[in-house]
Amino acid sequence: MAYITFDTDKCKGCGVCADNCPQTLISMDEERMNALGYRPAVFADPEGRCKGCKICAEMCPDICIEVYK
Amino acid sequence: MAYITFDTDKCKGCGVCADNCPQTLISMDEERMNALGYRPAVFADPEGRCKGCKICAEMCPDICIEVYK
Amino acid sequence: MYYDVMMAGFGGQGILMIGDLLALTAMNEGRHTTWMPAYGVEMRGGTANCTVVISDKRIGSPITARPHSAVIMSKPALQKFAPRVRPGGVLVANASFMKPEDAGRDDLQSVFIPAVDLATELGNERTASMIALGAYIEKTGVVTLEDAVAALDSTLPEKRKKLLPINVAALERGRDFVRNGK
Amino acid sequence: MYYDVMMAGFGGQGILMIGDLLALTAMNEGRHTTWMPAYGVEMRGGTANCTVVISDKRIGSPITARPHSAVIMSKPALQKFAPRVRPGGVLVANASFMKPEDAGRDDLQSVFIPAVDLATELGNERTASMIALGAYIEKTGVVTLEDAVAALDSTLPEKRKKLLPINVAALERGRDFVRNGK
Amino acid sequence: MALTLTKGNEAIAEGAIHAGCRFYFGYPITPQNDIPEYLAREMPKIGGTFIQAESEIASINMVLGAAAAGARVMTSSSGPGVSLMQEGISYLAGSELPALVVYISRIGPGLGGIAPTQGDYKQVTSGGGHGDYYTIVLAPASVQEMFSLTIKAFELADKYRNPALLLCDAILGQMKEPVEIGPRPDFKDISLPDKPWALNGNAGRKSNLIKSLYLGDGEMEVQNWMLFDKYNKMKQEDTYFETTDVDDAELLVVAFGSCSRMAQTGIDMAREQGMKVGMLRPISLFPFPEKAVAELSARIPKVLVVEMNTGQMYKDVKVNLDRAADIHLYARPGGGLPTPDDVLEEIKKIY
Amino acid sequence: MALTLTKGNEAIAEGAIHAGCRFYFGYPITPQNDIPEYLAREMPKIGGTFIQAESEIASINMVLGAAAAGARVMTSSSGPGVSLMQEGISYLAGSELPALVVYISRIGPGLGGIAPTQGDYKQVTSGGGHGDYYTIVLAPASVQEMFSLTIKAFELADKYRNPALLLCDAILGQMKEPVEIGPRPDFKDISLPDKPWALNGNAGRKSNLIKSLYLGDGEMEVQNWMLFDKYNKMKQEDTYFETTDVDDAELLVVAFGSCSRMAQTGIDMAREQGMKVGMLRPISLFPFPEKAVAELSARIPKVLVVEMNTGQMYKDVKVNLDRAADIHLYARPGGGLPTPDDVLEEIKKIY
Amino acid sequence: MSENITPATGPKKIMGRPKCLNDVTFHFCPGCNHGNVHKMIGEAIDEYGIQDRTIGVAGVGCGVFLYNYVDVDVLEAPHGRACAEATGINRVHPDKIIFTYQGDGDLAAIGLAETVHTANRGENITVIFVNNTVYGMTGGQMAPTTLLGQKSTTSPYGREFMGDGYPIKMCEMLATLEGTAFVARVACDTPKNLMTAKKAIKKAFKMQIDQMGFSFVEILSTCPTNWGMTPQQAYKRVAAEMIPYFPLGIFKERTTADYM
Amino acid sequence: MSENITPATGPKKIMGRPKCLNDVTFHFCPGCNHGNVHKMIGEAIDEYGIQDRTIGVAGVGCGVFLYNYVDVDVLEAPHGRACAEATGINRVHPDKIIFTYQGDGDLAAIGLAETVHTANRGENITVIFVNNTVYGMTGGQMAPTTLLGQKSTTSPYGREFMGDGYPIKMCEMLATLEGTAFVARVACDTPKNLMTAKKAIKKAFKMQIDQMGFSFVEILSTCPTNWGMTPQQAYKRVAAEMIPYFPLGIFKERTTADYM
Ligand SMILES: Cc1ncc(C[n+]2csc(CCOP(=O)(O)OP(=O)(O)O)c2C)c(N)n1
Ligand SMILES: Cc1ncc(C[n+]2csc(CCOP(=O)(O)OP(=O)(O)O)c2C)c(N)n1
Ligand code: SF4
Ligand code: SF4
Ligand code: SF4
Ligand code: SF4
Repeated sequence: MAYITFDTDKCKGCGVCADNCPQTLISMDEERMNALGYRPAVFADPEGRCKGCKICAEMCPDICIEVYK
Repeated sequence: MAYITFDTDKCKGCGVCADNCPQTLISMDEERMNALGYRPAVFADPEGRCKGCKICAEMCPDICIEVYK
Repeated sequence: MYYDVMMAGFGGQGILMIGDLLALTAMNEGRHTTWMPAYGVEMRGGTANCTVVISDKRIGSPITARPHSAVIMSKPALQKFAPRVRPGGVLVANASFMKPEDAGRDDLQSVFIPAVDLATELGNERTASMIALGAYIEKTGVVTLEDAVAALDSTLPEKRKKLLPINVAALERGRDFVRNGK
Repeated sequence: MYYDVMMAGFGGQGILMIGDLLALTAMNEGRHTTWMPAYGVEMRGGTANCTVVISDKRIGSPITARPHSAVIMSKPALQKFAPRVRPGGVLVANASFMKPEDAGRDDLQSVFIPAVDLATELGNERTASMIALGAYIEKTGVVTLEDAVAALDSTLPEKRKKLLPINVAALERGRDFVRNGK
Repeated sequence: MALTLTKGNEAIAEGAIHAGCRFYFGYPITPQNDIPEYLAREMPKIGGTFIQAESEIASINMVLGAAAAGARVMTSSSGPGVSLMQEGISYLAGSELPALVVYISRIGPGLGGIAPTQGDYKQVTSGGGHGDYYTIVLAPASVQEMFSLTIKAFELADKYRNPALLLCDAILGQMKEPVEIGPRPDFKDISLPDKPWALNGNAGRKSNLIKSLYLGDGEMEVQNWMLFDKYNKMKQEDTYFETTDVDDAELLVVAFGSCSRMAQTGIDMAREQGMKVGMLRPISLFPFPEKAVAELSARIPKVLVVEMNTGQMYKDVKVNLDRAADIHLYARPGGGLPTPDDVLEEIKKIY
Repeated sequence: MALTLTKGNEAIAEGAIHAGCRFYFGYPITPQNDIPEYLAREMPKIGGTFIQAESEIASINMVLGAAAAGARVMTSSSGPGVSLMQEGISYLAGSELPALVVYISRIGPGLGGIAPTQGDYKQVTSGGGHGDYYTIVLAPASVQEMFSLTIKAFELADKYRNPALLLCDAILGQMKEPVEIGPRPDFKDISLPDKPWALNGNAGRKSNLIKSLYLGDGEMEVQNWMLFDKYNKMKQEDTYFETTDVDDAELLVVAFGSCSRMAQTGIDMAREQGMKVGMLRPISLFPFPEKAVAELSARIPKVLVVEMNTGQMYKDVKVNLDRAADIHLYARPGGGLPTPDDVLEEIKKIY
Repeated sequence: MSENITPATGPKKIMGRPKCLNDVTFHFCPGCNHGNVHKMIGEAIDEYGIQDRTIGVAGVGCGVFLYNYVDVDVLEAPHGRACAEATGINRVHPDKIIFTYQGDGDLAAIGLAETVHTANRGENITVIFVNNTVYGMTGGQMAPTTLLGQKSTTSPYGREFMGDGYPIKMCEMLATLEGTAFVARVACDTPKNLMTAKKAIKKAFKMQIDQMGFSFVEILSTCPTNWGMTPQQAYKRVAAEMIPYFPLGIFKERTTADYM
Repeated sequence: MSENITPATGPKKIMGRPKCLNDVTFHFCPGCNHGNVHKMIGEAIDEYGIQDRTIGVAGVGCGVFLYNYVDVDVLEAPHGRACAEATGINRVHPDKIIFTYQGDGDLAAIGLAETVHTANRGENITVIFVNNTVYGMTGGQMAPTTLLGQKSTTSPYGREFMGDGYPIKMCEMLATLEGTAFVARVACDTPKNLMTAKKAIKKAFKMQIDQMGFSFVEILSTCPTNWGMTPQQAYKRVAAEMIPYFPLGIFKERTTADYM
């Protein structure tokens, strides 16, 4: 029952969270650009695989991720 | 048949030569002061003990000593 | 004649490059010209802009607070610079990222061109600003497209010459958009 | 009244100290005074000198190119400074290291005092300059010897007070030499 | 000759190469980084040396060493970096060594910002560092002049054995303009002056010594007057300025560098409106065109100084002004630009 | 109060202690070493800090840190060392931090020599470093003033949140004179201004920030004008000078620092010979007594500037001179001293 | 601890923004580790509850805007001199927690003398050293830590020993000085390295709190922009090129304060 | 060899003034080792016959008057920057022999960054470093090399680690840099040490002649004046206090030039 949220306005689309998510639940939004001109990260966990391991949040250079559990 | 000469005008009476002469043939002139206001070193070797070992000349910080042999 | 144009967008969109190309073309056409970038801000903001002035006479300031025209490729840039364009001036804006309303004024001769979409159609997203330049040239007539192509050709080093056709296509696509309204 | 005196000799002879004492005495007597050393030459030359000015009025320059008097303790200093003393001025010189001829002029009120020899007699070679100061004070009357002794007393820290008698003796020896010519 | 569209900073770098400068030592700082970056690329190609020093202090001292060794040598920097070089510049002047320091100003004091400014005028024209000395200061107003005055600055530095500064701002440094730059000459075709005083080993001659310490009685006074005479000679032989439209002028605008361009446009606008306005543009800031100011202000009794600072050149104009003339100032510090409209406005006020 | 025979440099150091300065950071250089040496001895006794920094650059930056932390803090140096501090001084001004820099001049440029000089006048009065700023500059002329103006300089620095300089030469620094120095006050009895802007942890308040970087559009222009207003306020409220014998004078001598003493004796001699000569002695070199020059020269149309350099203050006098007045210069750079006789000679020439 | 525990009964926030960091967007480029370092500093400050007695000194480089992000008193130092500023502050407020934040140009080129002498004096401060082998702020010039062969705008043909010198290893140099209490090199390229980095930064602050002397943490960091790389490539380069030359680890750790 | 052999048949001069030294009196104080160092430099120059292609750079300190004594081209550098000047000269004249002459204040305090970076660049120059644990020229202030407890005019109560830092060991620090070719510490207090010192100085010049890179010799020296000692006491102090803290020896010696 864990999940993460993004502060999408701050996201720079660097993909570091996605690269490090052990469950590969994060991807880059190919559709949308945020106000900074970046394609932000999005979280998709239809199967509820997120363990709240916090790795994405630890690794995000821009402190965009909050982790809930 | 070795001996040394002093450039007395340059001597600063530091006594380093005297301190290091293995034969103790050098002393400071108690009588005289040179133009710099120092009591210069003097060489006295009545018994011809100087071996020309060059130590005094090597050690003199002011290059006052010439060694002959 | 005297023209000045402010060009602005995100870093990486090729803003400085199209400004440079415009100035070079003007020079080759025998005009006085200056190109002035907003330079190394000692900070990383992800924005880029430059000003090009073209004139028949010796040019004073290469910077202008109130440009006669603008080529705008990003929404933040539109918000910042659209208000500065002189009334009645020319605005070429990247409609892929913004709507005419975003300019906040309707007293300009505006061309909203979906440059990124058109570029993607051409097969290279990075030619969007070249498309915008084509549109600007067509709209203002400040230089000829032929001279711009020649200038571009002259600056491409041998091993990058293969990029010429797509960029020429982009310039023309921009021109055609203005001519045909699509 | 206005007096100035240049004091000079080898480093270590106590030149700066006697200058300081003279200035302090003058201050205690209610005069204006300045003491100015030739300072840290950023080189080691083994020389020392200072200038003391004493006056009833506010003092302008604490340095003087042409002093009214001089106290000279070494031969190089004599050669350098004797020519600068104003004609008719006072010269107190250390006869232990130099002869009256070395001054190269005879228009001064000179006292050649064998200060080092007298100091050795007193039992402390280092009091030579104090002897010279005694002679200078006697010769010029610029301050009184009593005030000089009091000033000296006031500057000696408690644990060095034992040096007072020999220094007083030195000052007096200098005075007596001037008074008695020996 | 063919025109190329060239960036000001790069015109300086290329000018240095044309002048025969083969040694560059510098440290990065905005807004002049194009200069070291250009030379890092080009120097190796022509047998020159580019060193990024560990600091501006190291830079200016490497410059001092290379200058003493007889080379044409330069560095470039901006505000904080040039402040750090002041000891070294003073030593260059005291040791009578020629070198070029390119100064692309940024706003100050402190870290300030990187916008264009002329706020370093008083620093450079007062010598900058400690002691009684001055540096030659040239102030280009176009990319073409950035090229040509760089060469001139090297020549003057050598002529006077004195450091020379090229003072520009970020407008000039960053902008591109069409310029005429001839083909790069071969090093052997560049005529460089003999430097018999240079340090290169004493083979066949007495040892050379380059120093600025003078402890002998009166030696430094002689030295200071000698420098003073040199500065007077500069005033007589190498004062540079440009005048436009002064013959019939009733108002004289004085401005230098990029600021003079905006002022010129303002003047053009005033002329269109029938006002007789002329311009004096100092090109050498030291020596300052003192006589030109005196003579022109005797004829044109209204003078307007336009500067991108709080009024620094103003003092140099005022001190040389004809007694009867009136002086006004339009000043914009901190990156504020005196636009042609602003200048026109000021002209109208006092015309 | 009792008189003591005190060395100028030591009077400065003691003045700093009286002013409540408990932090000194500096690097040795002749002729000011008595200051650090005195404070190395005394600071530990009164709970103060003395640090010999690794360089003048480290010194001025430690000063910047301590000033930001809210302390009264000082450094001292001479020519080459002060040149190295120019970046830091510009940052102090840009960050609006109060601190005292004591400048005991030596002859320059370069390593020069250690004789007395006023050759650093233009450096200090032009701000020194990069950007549009000035420092307060006070110039004592006696050991007594070295004590009292040190205290004053600290007060002005705090009043304006601006660096202050005390400019002296080796004559003043090395000489001893009778001075009145009261007993050393307890630190708690010294009234120091509140510094709510200082950095000491944000407990109970918003975080404080001390910086000089302003990148926002127009921010630096505001900043520069704000500083400009501050300098104008200094001009109005804290310009210091002394006049003697000006009421009936027909010739005005302008001189500062140790030079003014020799000039004064020269004037006394002239008066004895029946010449009506007066003196203006600027005490604050920045702000310069502009109005005093203008007003006095309007009344006394002959002005003689006497300086121990090639003529630096001359420009400040000239630029403020009444239009009708004539100005003359007697200049002695490089350790040359304008003796009273020399000054008298000059007075005679132009009287 | 720094986590803000949400009081609700549902899922709780177990990780987010450190309390002492302002809620604003970093100006750093995508994939730049400067952000990570800021976050770790914020976590350390939160952890020890020292926000209201911490003073930061920002060196000039991409990290100069420290004050926009970390909500503590901050001084902006001239380029390279942060350690001198920190010394001045430390002498005035020996009871406060003082840290500098410096890049490799700032700390190891222009500021080398200040860095070494401050370490040698054993100033009780913490130095956070962001080593990205390049001058970021000014546009990618060579730094003292630029690797041999690495291209930069001022080493366009790759750094060469002759002329440019070897990349300098600051940890190794500083560890030889008596004055240093804690010297460590860390990286943020993998979750594991990042956790070690967090610990090292906390440790450095703890050392200072315990008055142990000069503590120093070098963080090997990415600069995708000036390396001309994507964030992904940049993270790989840290492991592939930087760590082999700049080995990670603790180079010195004083265990008692008895050196005083 | 440097000795001037007198042609007569009687006793021959077997030791005197090196050829390249001017026949003038040193301005140094009695018992100051600066004179010895000058002589050893002169001997090295004579030995290799390089007088006419040697360029000296004088640091500011008691050794600044180098040019009065050594008859070669000389540049007087600003205090602390001799290595930067030497770099400039070396780049213009890579074929000349360039040496700097610097005191401990000059080289290790104000000039530290220039010294370290020049060594790191492996400039092919020779640095002669006279360490007398004090600022001589300016009157005896504390130097970076002043020993703990040593009194100086700016450490009147003796140098303390807290506040003043530890005495810095330059040889040890420089030897860790790749750029250095030869790093040695020597003394002149005894005939034996002096002979080793002579060898080290010659070796340093030889290294440069062979294009091996940066060579560095630290000479532990007396400053009787500012130590407040007689020459005799000063010589004893070198052995009793300095050598134990600053061990003599060769810290690095490159044997091939293949580092290039
Ligand atoms: C005295 C001075 N010199 C140069 C500069 C220009 N400058 C600003 S930041 C910087 C270097 C930045 O590199 P680094 O310290 O490695 O930090 P990064 O930006 O890579 O994080 C330089 C040279 C300056 N501000 N001041
Ligand atoms: C920039 C600068 N700062 C300070 C000085 C003053 N100064 C001259 S020599 C010297 C230090 C001398 O000590 P050291 O280098 O150890 O040499 P030594 O005299 O002991 O041989 C200093 C601080 C200076 N000339 N320039
Ligand atoms: S790591 Fe952070 S900034 Fe990067 S893509 Fe993920 S959420 Fe966005
Ligand atoms: S060592 Fe030299 S200077 Fe010293 S006493 Fe002997 S001869 Fe004289
Ligand atoms: S330039 Fe480099 S260091 Fe600076 S913010 Fe961008 S990625 Fe980070
Ligand atoms: S002060 Fe010291 S180092 Fe200088 S010459 Fe004298 S003894 Fe030698």
